Amino acid sequence: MEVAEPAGIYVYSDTELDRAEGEAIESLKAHCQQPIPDPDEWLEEEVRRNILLTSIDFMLNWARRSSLWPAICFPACCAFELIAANASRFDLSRFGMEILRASPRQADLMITAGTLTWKMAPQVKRIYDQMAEPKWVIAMGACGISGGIFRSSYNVVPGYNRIVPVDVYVPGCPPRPEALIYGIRMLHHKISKGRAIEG
Amino acid sequence: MILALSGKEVAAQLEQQFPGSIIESSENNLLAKSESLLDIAEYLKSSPELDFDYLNYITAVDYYDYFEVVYQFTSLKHNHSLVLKTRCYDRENPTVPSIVRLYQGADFQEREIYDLMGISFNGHPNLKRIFLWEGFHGHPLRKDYL
Amino acid sequence: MILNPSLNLEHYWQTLPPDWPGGFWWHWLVFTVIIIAFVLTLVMGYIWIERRGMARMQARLGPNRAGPFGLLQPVADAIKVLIKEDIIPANADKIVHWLAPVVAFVPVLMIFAVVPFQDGALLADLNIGILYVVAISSVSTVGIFMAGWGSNSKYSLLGAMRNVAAVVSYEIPLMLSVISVVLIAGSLSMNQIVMAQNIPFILLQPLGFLLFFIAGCAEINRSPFDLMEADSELVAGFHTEYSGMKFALFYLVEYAEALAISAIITTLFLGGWRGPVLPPWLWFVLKVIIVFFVMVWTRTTLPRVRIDQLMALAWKFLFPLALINLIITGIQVLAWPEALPGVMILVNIAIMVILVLLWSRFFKLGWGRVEV
Amino acid sequence: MAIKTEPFVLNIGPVHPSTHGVFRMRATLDGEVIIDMEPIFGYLHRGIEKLAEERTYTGVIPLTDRLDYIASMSNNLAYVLAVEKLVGIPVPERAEYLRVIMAELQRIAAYLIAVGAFLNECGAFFTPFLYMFREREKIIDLFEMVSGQRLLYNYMRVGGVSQDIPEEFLPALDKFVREMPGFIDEYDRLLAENEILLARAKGVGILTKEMAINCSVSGPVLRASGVKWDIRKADPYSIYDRFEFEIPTGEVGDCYDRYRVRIEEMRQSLRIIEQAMEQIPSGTVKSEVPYLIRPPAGEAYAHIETPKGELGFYLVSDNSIAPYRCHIRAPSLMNLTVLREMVIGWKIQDAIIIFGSIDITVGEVDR
Repeated sequence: MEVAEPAGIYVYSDTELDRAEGEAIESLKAHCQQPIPDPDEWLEEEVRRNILLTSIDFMLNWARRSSLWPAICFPACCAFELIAANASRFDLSRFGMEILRASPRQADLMITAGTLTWKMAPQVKRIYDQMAEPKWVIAMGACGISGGIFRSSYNVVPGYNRIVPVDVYVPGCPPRPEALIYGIRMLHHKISKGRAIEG
Repeated sequence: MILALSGKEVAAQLEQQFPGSIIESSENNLLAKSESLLDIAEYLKSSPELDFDYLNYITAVDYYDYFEVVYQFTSLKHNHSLVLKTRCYDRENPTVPSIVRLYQGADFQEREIYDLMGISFNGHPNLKRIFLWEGFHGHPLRKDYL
Repeated sequence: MILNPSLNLEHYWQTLPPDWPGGFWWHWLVFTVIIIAFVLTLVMGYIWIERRGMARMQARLGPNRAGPFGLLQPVADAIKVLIKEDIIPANADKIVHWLAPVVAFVPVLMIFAVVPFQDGALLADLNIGILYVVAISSVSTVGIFMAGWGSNSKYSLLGAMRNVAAVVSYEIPLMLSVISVVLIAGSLSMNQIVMAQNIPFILLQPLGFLLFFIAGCAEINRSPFDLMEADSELVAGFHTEYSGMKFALFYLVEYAEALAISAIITTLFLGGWRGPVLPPWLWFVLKVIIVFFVMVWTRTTLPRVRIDQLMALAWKFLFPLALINLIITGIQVLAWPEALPGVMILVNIAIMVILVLLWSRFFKLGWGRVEV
Repeated sequence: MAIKTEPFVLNIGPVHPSTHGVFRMRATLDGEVIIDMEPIFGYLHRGIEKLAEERTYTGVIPLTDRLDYIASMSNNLAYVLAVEKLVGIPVPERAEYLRVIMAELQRIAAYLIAVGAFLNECGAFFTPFLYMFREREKIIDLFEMVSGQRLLYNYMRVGGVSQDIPEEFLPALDKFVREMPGFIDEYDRLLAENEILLARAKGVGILTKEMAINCSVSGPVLRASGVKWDIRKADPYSIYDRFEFEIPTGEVGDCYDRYRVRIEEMRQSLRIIEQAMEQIPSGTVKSEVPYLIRPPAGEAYAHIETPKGELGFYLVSDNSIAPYRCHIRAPSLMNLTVLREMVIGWKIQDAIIIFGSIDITVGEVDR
């Protein structure tokens, strides 16, 4: 049997872009060996606020927590529990979360559903950097918290908190949608304690 | 049921066609010289009574002394299969001829073996890392990978 | 005028045409406020209807935590988006990037200047009302293209390109089907068109309504023609790089355009504010909401067409049908100016059915690779 | 004046709404038309093959769950079949039936996602997807009954399954099997004859028979190209030779055929489940297997038909408690070989739905 040799089939693009990507990964890997501390200072803070500021804060926080739009960052298995949470039975849209913004610039919340590899890490960091303030991160699943079952692998980042600061950890492999919703409720509590105006 | 062809029978055929190309053969598989791999694959694919048109998988195993590259072919028409193996003893720069020109399905698998096992495939049009990035040190599936 | 405080406003009021009620400035002020309030309120209502309606159609509940029945959900969204960080990409063309949402938003708001909320209740009863609408509504495309170009992102640029292509093609069937309405009404003024609708024009112009609805949906990029922000392909289309308040403006534009198109459809085809029992403005709002609901319905049901099929639809289906519709309407208006409406309705509906069936038999959208 | 144009490179992914995870296509575009495309993956390369080498034979089963995470029952099955082939462990009759039921349920669940995602990528704004997810939840409930997990079941064991089904499982399954054909018809009606869907999917991304075979494509993609090749029939593993079912094939090999084949295979899977439910015997579900399996030195390859195609495990044993080498023949990876040739010359929108119709899971591509 003669193998037809289609023209142009085996022409691939140059490796320059790949090399640049590799360098980015290596430099990120060198910089992100320690976990980033969780942004939890608000827990200790007790501040005196007057009534006006409190009610403004209340309104802003209410708005923020009522319309958390998740960014799309679903590397692996947990994504399907996240989609299940979004689907009819668990229905995240009750909390106004059904708008999955594909563009990170319009999203508020990154739900990191799945294992993070070093090759993926620069992109996740980039998504996080592209999101507009205020922004939050939920680390979903064992892989997102610590690398989980794949922690000992050569290409797996042991937890998203090496790359981005994480607000809420939802354990499980994968967490059930109920667990995810509980995590989101916890994030709501956290948001409602935030202060928009220093005082 | 897919009939697993006896390596010995096929080896006899191949020995006629390409003398000295088969190192050893058993009931399950046959071991070919890596230099004559391309010829054998071409014969397996074009011979009407064998007609191996479907490549199941390619994989490589690290046995410390040598690398073994394993091919399994199936004939969708005759419903039989064959396991073909070849070895390369060079640990520094192991090379095996590429069969991409015959079986395009080998494209990503050969790249995968190149990436994870460090065996380069002669004649592959686009042999570069597939899963790991350019500049990754070492080949993880080798047994001596740290 | 404003700069000169000593100017005698009374003098101006007297020189105004007599059909401006209550004097020029008061009229201007009141209706500007009304229009802005109307657009903002109804856009929020639209967002709520779309999210709740879509959720119901997809066997979900939809937002129900913010306020009763989730009614405050759009308010929460609005507040949140407005106080979010506003990012301008480093490589963006800053001025164009900054100006784009404004250029896109203002024309949409300006459309409502000629939309009558009830008899005579409109900002400017232009005698070329509908022409003004068609002219001004195309301007927001410039804003969208500026957004695509200024963002310096490939997805944005592709989205903007698609939008321009769609709008340029769909203007023609849109305009042609409007002309048929104008022929019957005998006026370009929106208010006069409403006054002429003793029976809604949707019955006299069923084909015209269909063409206008499809072309209008395509023009404002509602699904199945939402190519410019196609979620599954172009991430977020032309506003991929926008965040915060500017994104809010684009979000507003999207729904305000839908509102504008449904207001125009209401005015041209559904009898505008006319209706029994209820007050006229309520009729208007009700009809607008019904039209929008149909748009939500199509969005949840239909897949998206491809860009060349979008063009094919405009030039192979809508354009010839609109021409034929125009000719038939012209003949009808000329030959039987006093014809019984009942007969006209039946004849026109029959013509529509025959034409649509014939055309869908002659032309397919095209399977496989179709180049236009 | 001639307008000067030049092609430009567009990165689709790795994070993109319709790349089924983290997959990247580096496309060179001429306007909207793709003139060159290079698939780039590895963004989810977790080194499962390496991790398997440091675990016991039973310990690898949870890893296989996470390969094709929307069809983990099938992955489990392929792996345990490979180990059983290596060691020569018999499987009790009841366990065989349970395995078949689970695998076929899993096939339906995975096809629901595949078809739903495909329609979603055509632009049908989540509606078919959410309806199909509704039915998938019912299957997941059944799985939860037997394994206690919703996604990664870890249910199959070497020499059987981990536990017997609870009492309420068979009535629930019976109810599901009776209801499901109606739902499949409903989904089919939802969009099957829709003019826009036909225009988008018919004749788009044609994969010829020769090309499909040469590129080692398997599963629904291969069958949609007109090759009647299903490992359940061609090389019956487990007890598939006892059931009657058809192999649906397509004619042209376009996206629409792949969609039809998947819908049709869901019906066939229901038929298999019905037959298995009638025939299932009572008895034990796990044969006596030592905790630490120590197979004789040798090698084995077992392959099954998963929703994605031919999933095979090539195991090499050196008579220790851990596999010496565990190679996974991932159907998603093989099916991607054809992607490049299929999308060149098409528009971006087509590329997205061609990609969607191949239906990959990145966890399996990258492993």
